[in-house]
Amino acid sequence: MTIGLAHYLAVAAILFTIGVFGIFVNRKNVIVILMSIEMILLSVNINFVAFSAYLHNIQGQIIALFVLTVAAAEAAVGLAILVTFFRNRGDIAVDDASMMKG
Amino acid sequence: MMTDLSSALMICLPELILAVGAMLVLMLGAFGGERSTGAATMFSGAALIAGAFAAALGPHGTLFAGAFHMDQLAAYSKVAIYVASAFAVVMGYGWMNRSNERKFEYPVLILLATLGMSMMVSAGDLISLYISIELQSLALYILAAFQRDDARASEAGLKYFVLGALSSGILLYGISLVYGFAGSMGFTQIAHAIAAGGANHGVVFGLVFLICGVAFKASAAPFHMWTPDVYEGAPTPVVAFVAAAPKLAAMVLFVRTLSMGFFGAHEQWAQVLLVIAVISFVVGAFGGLMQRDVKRLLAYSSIANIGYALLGIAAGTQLGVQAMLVFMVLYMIDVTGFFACLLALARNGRPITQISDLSGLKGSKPGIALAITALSLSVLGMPPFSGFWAKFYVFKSAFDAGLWQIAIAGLVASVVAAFYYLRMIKIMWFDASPAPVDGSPSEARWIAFACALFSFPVVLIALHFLDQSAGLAAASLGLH
Amino acid sequence: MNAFLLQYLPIVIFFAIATVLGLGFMIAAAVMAPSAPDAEKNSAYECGFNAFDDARMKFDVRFYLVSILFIIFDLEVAFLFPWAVSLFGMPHDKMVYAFVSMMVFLGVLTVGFIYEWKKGALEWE
Amino acid sequence: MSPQTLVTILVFAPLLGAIVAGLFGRRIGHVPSMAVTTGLLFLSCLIAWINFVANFNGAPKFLVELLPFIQIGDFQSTWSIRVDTLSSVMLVVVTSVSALVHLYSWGYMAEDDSKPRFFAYLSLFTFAMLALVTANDFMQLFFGWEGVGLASYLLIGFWFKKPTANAAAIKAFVVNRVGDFGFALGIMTVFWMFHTIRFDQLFPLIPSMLNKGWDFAGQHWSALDLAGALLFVGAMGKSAQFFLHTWLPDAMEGPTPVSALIHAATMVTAGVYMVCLLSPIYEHAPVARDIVIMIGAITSLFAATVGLAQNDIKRVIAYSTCSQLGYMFIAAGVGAYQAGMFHLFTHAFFKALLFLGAGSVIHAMHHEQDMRAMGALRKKIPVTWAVMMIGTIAITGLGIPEIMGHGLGFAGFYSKDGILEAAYKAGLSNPTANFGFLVGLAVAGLTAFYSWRLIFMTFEGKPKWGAHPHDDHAGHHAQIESHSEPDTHGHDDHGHGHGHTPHESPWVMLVPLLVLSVGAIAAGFVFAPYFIGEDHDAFWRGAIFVSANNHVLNEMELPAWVTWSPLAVSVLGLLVACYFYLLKPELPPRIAAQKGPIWTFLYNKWFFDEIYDFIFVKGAKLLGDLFWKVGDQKLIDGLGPNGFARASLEGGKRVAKVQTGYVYHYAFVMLLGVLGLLSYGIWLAS
Repeated sequence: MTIGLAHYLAVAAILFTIGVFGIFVNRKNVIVILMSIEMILLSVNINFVAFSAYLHNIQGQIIALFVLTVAAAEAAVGLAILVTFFRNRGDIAVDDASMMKG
Repeated sequence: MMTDLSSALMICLPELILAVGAMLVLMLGAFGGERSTGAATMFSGAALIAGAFAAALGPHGTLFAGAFHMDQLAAYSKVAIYVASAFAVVMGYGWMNRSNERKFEYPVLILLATLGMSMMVSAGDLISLYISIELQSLALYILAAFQRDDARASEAGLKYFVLGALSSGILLYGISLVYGFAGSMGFTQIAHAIAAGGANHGVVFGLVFLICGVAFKASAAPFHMWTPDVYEGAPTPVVAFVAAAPKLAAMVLFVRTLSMGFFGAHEQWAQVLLVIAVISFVVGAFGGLMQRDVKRLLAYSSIANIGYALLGIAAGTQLGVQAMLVFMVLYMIDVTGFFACLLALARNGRPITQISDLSGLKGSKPGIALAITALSLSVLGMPPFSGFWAKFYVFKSAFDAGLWQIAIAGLVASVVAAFYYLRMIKIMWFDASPAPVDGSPSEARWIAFACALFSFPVVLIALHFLDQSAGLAAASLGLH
Repeated sequence: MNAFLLQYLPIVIFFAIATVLGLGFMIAAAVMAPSAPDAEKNSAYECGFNAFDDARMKFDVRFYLVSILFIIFDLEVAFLFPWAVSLFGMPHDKMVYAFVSMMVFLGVLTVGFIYEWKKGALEWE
Repeated sequence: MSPQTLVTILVFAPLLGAIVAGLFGRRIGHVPSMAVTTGLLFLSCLIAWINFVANFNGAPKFLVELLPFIQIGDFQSTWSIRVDTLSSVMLVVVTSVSALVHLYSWGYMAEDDSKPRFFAYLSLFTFAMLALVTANDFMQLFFGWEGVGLASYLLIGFWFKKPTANAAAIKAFVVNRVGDFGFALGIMTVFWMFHTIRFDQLFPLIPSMLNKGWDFAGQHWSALDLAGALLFVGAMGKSAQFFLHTWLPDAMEGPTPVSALIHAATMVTAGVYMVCLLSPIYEHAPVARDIVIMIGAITSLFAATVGLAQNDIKRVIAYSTCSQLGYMFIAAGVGAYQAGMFHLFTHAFFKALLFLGAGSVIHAMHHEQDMRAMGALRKKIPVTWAVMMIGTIAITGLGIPEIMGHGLGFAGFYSKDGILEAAYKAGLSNPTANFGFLVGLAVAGLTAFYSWRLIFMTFEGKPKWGAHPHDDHAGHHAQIESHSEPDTHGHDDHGHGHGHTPHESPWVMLVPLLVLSVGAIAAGFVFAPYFIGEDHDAFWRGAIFVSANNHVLNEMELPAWVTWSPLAVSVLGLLVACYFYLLKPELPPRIAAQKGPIWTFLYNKWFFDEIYDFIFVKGAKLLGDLFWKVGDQKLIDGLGPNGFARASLEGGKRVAKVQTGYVYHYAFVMLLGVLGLLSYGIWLAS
């Protein structure tokens, strides 16, 4: 069996879905949310690289690199915000972040 | 090559000014410490003003293989965004001074976010679209959590970040699909592909994801959930910033992407945008009814107003885009004034945020009460205030495009929304004041008065020029 | 569509085998192994010492901070490699352009680095 | 200086005066602020006459565009000054009367403490009126329209400590809003039809719109008729026409110079001016014109009959104004816009004269307005008597027709006869115009009666001011012209008692009277050939549009009875007045005392206030009670406002409930949104 574009897309779609579900099924730990976000971005990267190879177009790989960078920056910012949140609340449970509502 | 490069650099001079300015201010702060916050603020303000001039007067053109467009639309939006950002820098400095927490990072972050927005309105392909959105968002996440020792602020930052990252993921997934099915990242190439092969399912799929991602940045329903919490939790000057400039940037991004890249799929995206618009103004109108916090109330108001502005885009005509541009700028001025009013109000050193705290404001702070009244009337669309003209214009373009059912729904929603503005006015003018209010800081007061005066009567004069430049800006997209 | 999904059959079979194996061992252990726990058997074993602390302790937040700082420079490499590989394959004027661009990028990173340094983020204490 | 610069100065000089007197009046003092406003107004007046003469000598019409005003899409409005014959005439009328009233007020308001405010309001009014008459589009017209309304409101309520003045001001404001609503609807109709609100752009488009309209109930409804009728509703409000006239008599609570300027000479004629200005629309809107004639005729008849029984000197003149405005509308309705404008022009002189003369009488009588308390004032205030006589002769239209080509008489004679003749000519083909002619004729007689009645009661007979019992009038006093502040100081020598003898007014008040009486005498004689006579085409030069089949101004042999009957009824009125008030002065009080049905009907102004009170105030309440009790709370409230409010609050609660504060719920909503939109988008694509 040959691995074609559709396979890559399917894997990426599965990973994307897992990532999205990770955000709202998980109610315990914000770190898991960060990991889910990384997963979403990486699944998209699979898409990009697969399309890039399929289309023989370099742009997909370029944006993949950018996405990596942005993912890192996002992780950094996310962790930083998480740290301040932890300092204020002493906990990082997702349920905890519900002071404001309505 | 080199002359090419230098003329290219002239075209993106506003961005260069902001980027270099941000780094210089960062270095200034790194070496000068907290003492240099004043200088950093001044320098950032100067960079923003210089950028605005560069954007207004600089040359136009397309750079980097179509990734960066500097045209009338970009110039118009950039000037508006830079000016709004300059106001945010000024308000933030006063606020930091009062809370004894001078941080030179604040202007730097504003500059970086502004840089991101500035690139958003110029983005000509999906890469620059994504990068610019992320640059803007990352800076805004940090700004939302800027008050590090405040639990609400960090919660606001966290929520904003998590949901924003999710929306970026959705956006990015859409980009990847569009790229794969249209074969390119550039808007013009995408437009060619759609013109050649029609909008296939893959492109529409990706486009809807992309629209959802940008709709989050514009805080349109149903991607609005972060807005009330962030508005309530984040520091007021930051909210003043978040509420104004990024909205315009997101809307312009919408317009440019959809009309340059996806005009062939207009029927699909217009329908999707209409759904978003209707949900937005319905949610915005109803959500505000039960609010007790002024900032939360304004969050719902902003959701509703984005809905109205989306009508202009959904019309898909040049007039609609023009209407949207005028609407957004007038709205930005109103909302900046609103938050300046909030900044100007404090009781015993604590900022006033509850609507009930506003009671009896006419006695203790008649000027601010008057300003809030004018701005409320404007936002609710009472003639002859600026908001009326803005709404009138947008609804007219929607009518002209045959969207009259939607426009009527919008009118009904704005009648519902009128309730909460009027309640606020009633509380200010007719209820008794519980306790005296602190003296208001001058910079917030002046910005509030300036914005209120703009909403009426200055708008009557300014509208002409605004309309004209918005017309030029809208014409640069080549719509009909 | 069916033919396409059929190609994933090996993975499904693999998942199934993994599940069956994992569950099988656990059930086998629970059913067949003799079980006579006492206090000594249940306590943690640490090289003959009694345990000082709970094994699931919290990491110091500074580890996170350092990792945050690290990520940025980690990613820098992701840009540098393709750049370095393709730089000398370019015509001259593009090479200059590419070189200057990367230097500007590194300059920006340096500005960030200076900021970190001056803020004291690199100090452990 | 170019004419453009001059007219710009003309329009903005009063505004400058208003700003100086209004904002700095307290600082610079009374006399300087009065001097500034009056001086600037005379400057305006001078320019207006220069402009008028230039226009007279054939200077071309022109347009000065000053500033963009409101420009959204098609809706383009520019602040501009349009100068043609029509606006030149109005400029002259407005600035002349205003300048004279400013001057007159030096004397009349001498005892008031808020003179800068008064003069600022007067100048502000003048500016708004000038903006109105020089407007080149509906937006500016509307601006001026509201501006004069505002100034009128402020001036009626000038003595704001007097409750009746406040009530009158509010009444004027509210009634005018009713008219303005129609006006705004009319403007919208015009904009909807033509996609422009500029006169010079929309007038040429009118012929292409003749057939635009709807078929409804088996009848074709012309859009032009609708626009004309709606715009006329605005004119009815401003010009105090029947149904919307009730504010004008009450507006006499304001100081008398205000009544002369605003409620006689200028503002109330804005409606007439507008109808003439929009002659291109009305020429093609026959139904709207019939409405104009009907309303005009009914108003003039109604107001004249009410004027018969009034005792307050100012109210008589107010009803007379109302009636004369009806005349002007009859003229405009039958297509004789020129005659309407001419009557507007002459009326401005003699009505301002009558009002200022009445002011002089009131001044002489120490703020007594009841004519029953006057009498035999001719010897005491001879100059006032003389000018009032001139005004009365002018308004009753005494004059001898058919000599010296146009006949010979005072101002009103020419314009009134012009209107009646035009109405007669139009009546040959249009029954409505015929009605207008007959009513006009009757009203001429009534006018003569009540005008001479005013003169006789005030100036002839026995003096009633010395002997009149005091207590009878104590209450009356308090409500008439009790100044806001001056009472507190130095009013001893000028008290309100009747013990003092009447005295002639100072020269600053008499000079304007004399100037106006020149106008009242000569304006008709001099200008009749140009406004309505054989030279009218050369005079108007297209400022008024007259369609090809409109011949009302053309020369035509008229039956002798048409030419002579106005004079006859006028003399008849004079004779009846002589009989009742000179020969048998004891008769009228007896009639009044009997309180016969006709007298009561007229004295109470056809019970209009009572009817409105009954219909709109009590009726609304009754209706409200009815609906309320019959199940409004359950039905209409339940489904309508309250139901909507409740549903809104319910919706608000729902939205707030979704906003749980939990990030995963937010993310879930977002995901639902993505899925929903995705399905919708894919469904659309396939």
